[in-house]
Amino acid sequence: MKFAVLVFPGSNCDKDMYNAVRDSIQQPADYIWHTATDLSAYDCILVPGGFSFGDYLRCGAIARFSPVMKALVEAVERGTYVLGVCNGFQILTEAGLLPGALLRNNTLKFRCHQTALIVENNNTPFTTAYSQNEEITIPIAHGEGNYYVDDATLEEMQANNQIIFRYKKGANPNGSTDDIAGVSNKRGNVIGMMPHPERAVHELLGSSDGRRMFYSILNTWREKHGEATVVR
Amino acid sequence: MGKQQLSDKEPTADQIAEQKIYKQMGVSDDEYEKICCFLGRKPNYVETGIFSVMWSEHCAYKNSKNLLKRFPTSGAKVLMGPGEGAGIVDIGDGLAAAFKIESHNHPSAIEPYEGAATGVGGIVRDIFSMGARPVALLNSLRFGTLTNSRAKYLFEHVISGIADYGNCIGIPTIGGEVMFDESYEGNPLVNVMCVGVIEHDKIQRGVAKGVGNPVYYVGPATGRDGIHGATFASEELTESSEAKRPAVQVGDPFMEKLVMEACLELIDTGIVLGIQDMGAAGLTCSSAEMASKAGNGMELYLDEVPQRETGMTPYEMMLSESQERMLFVINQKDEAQAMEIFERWGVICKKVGKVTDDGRLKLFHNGEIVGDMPITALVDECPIYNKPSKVPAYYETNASVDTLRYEEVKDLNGALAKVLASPTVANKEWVYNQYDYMVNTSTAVPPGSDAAVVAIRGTKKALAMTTDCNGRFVYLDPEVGGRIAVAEAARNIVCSGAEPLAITDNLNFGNPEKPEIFWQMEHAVEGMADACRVLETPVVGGNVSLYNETPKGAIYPTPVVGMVGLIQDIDYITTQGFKDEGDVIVLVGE
Amino acid sequence: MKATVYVTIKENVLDPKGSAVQGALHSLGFDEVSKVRIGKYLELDLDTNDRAAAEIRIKEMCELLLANTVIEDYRYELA
Amino acid sequence: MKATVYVTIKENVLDPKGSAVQGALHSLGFDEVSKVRIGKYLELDLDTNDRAAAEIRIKEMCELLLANTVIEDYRYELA
Ligand SMILES: Nc1ncnc2c1ncn2[C@@H]1O[C@H](COP(=O)(O)OP(=O)(O)O)[C@@H](O)[C@H]1O
Repeated sequence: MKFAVLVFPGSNCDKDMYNAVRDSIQQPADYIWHTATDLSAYDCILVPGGFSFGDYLRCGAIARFSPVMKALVEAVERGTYVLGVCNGFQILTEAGLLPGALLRNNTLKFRCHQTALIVENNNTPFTTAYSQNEEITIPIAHGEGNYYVDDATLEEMQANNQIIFRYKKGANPNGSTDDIAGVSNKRGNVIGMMPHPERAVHELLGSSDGRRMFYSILNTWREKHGEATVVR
Repeated sequence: MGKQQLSDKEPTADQIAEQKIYKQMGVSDDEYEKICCFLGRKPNYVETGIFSVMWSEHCAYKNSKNLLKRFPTSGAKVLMGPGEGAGIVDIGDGLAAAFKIESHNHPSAIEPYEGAATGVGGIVRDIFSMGARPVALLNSLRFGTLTNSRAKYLFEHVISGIADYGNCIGIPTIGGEVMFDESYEGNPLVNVMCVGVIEHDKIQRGVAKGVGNPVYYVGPATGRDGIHGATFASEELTESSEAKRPAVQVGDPFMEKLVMEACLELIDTGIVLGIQDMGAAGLTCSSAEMASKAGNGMELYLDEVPQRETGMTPYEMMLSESQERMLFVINQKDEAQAMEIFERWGVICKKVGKVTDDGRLKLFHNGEIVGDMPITALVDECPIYNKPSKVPAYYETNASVDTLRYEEVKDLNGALAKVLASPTVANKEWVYNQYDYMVNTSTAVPPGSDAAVVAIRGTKKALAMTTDCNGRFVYLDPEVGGRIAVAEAARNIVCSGAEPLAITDNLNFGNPEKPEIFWQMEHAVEGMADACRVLETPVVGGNVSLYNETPKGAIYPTPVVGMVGLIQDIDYITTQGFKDEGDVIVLVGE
Repeated sequence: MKATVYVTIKENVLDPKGSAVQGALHSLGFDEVSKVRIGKYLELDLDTNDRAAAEIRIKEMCELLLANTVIEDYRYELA
Repeated sequence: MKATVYVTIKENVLDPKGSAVQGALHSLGFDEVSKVRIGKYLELDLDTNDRAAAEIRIKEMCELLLANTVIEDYRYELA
């Protein structure tokens, strides 16, 4: 299975994402500069965190116009898995690939710490290795992670099981609507989340709960492609 | 020397002499005489400005150089001692740690957010200009008491400034210290330390090698940012337009990230002959120092310098402190390779000068020579002063205080609660949760323990790091306080499972022209030097910040120590917290 | 030609910055402030004298980049 | 009474956000944009009808909190 890690000017979790893939599931990964125009060689595209174009104006607003985004939209249409984390999530919402938008944290401060998440939907390519409603520990690090979506869209998302992760009750760190921490598109092949699974792949980092996200991706893909080996 | 075609508002060389305008730039009468001797004539406006910054405490250490000589600076593991952008220490396996601390106290007092942010930017450039990849940031902060609303404002905005800049460039801020005390009211301390990792054979130096080689400018265009505070205030200039006023520097961490990645990539190609950041005094200091270290001269073509504003004068370009800029020298034949890198990263790179063999710094503007100075005079000939020193009255009074005559504390629980609740001692989560201390996924011990630890990818090794100083101790007894600062840092490092390697220090003091302050400096340095010798942790770099005073008086003498230690195997990392019930607690020491 | 663009958070979307500023103003004793909304204010210099064309272009810029219409409203002026 | 406050970055001070937006507009083909400066725009509702008093108060708010006069200029309107 081949992974692409997109790199925008100002991305800063690209290496972490790359290392997480290499360390957890030992699959090949390439860095893809934002000017690339073809992503057809990849089975999963990772849009990493950071401050693309400084996050000036709005987070992700400028990155969504990078040439690679056209190729990304095509890949999404082909059904390729896409995971956007933090700034990657913001870019995906700005590009309209995921519903909603991310506002400034209600505390108005950047926040970096471990958070408790609830897996709301384990039936996606990214979450099969988790149990439904399992509590996991994944860190956040963001200033604008306050997820906003209007009521009508929220209802639709609930009906479609598009809410993938919630912050544990009482532990919402940023004011997100309905405690939402991660969402998917309707088809379920694109997810975006503010917490960083790639920062939770080793006990030394405080949690290894993020590894299973990468196991999920690989296992789902292998099942689909008739390969039996399952990683845990 | 061509006829001057400067702004009509700039005084002529004669006016500078007659009206003693140099004095407003901090140049004394004696120093001015010396400058005239070196030039064989009176300096014009841009030359006076250049000498004034090159001969300032900040660049020349004229009041502290003799003190700094007392520090032990060598050791078996020292690959680069003081004198370059950062000190470098061997950590085995062909790897080394590069680190340095810098202060941004005065800018932060004026504009805390941008002052602190640009402080981070500056120290990060010091590290990557050595060729090292920055892996961690730390800071050491002092403010007035939190009951003071200005102190609160400064505290909040300094933290945001550090956080926003560090978070954006993607270097984890993993440690530091914050203390609150009245003595820092109106004069906060903002010291920032950066640690990088480098392979031995990639170490760069700021040297302008090879006569005839081109000199390149990298980074955003130059504006009228932070042109030295001493810009003279004669009648003519006060009437000058609003637009001519020097502006506060604003940091652009996004630009810094691009400049950093592009420069590290450039260095990786192996074509760089010399590279240095434009820190204090911007183009002036970087060009003169690079030429000096190579024993060469340099010509700068100021029309080629990218400019953000129109009508900039040579004086403004040479003294601007616009952020995120670098200067480097390569062979002409490698130009295309370098340009390709900067173009890809979207960073301006422009040829602005040439290395020469005449030992002079020559400035060209509008087809004329507008400045011509011997490099050695600029870099090496600044007069060094031994200031008078005097035991302060408070020290003599204190000496007769019997410290054992205090009443014994009866309510131990109450006393403990009081200590724990004091802002200086209290939990600092509010601060460090604003820092992205996890980016790079190498933070093995996050903020909150004695020393922070960063694992080095591809090895079993890790670096432990800390910043420490108790200004109150140093005030009460500079020599003992200086020793304590180093010893405390060493204990923090050891407690994390590491072996102390070396220190960088930031000497924050009041006005050295006051004999009592100079006395504090002397004794603090003596104490630190002693401790460094005993602990075998040489000083490989540092910074001096003087004149930290308000009308109420000087700050506590605060020589901040930044120490780095090596952990051979990440399995040996130890952390502060008590682990399991029933574990034995042992008190070590007296 | 100069364009001025105002981008504000939609009426029904919570504006954390606005609330924070209101709180801060109250604690400074400005109790008469009953509401604060914060938006962005952009000044653009345009190399054109064709007002009608500029209007179309600025609208495009707003829709594409300057505002996120999921959460923000915008308006502009040309001068 | 309603107050509108405009906070802009001083002419000489670097505006990284403005430069970034200008760059983005260029790469989207809006080449006519020769300069972008980004500031803040605040709408305040004030519980008062005394215009003269409101003016003094709003000025105070700007100086104290709404603008950082070291790097920003401000102006206001009352309606
Ligand atoms: N307190 C100090 N202790 C040890 N070395 C110092 C101290 N202050 C300055 N230095 C050294 O003097 C040299 C010049 O410092 P500085 O002018 O601050 O460098 P830069 O321009 O790179 O910031 C540096 O190598 C620095 O490490």
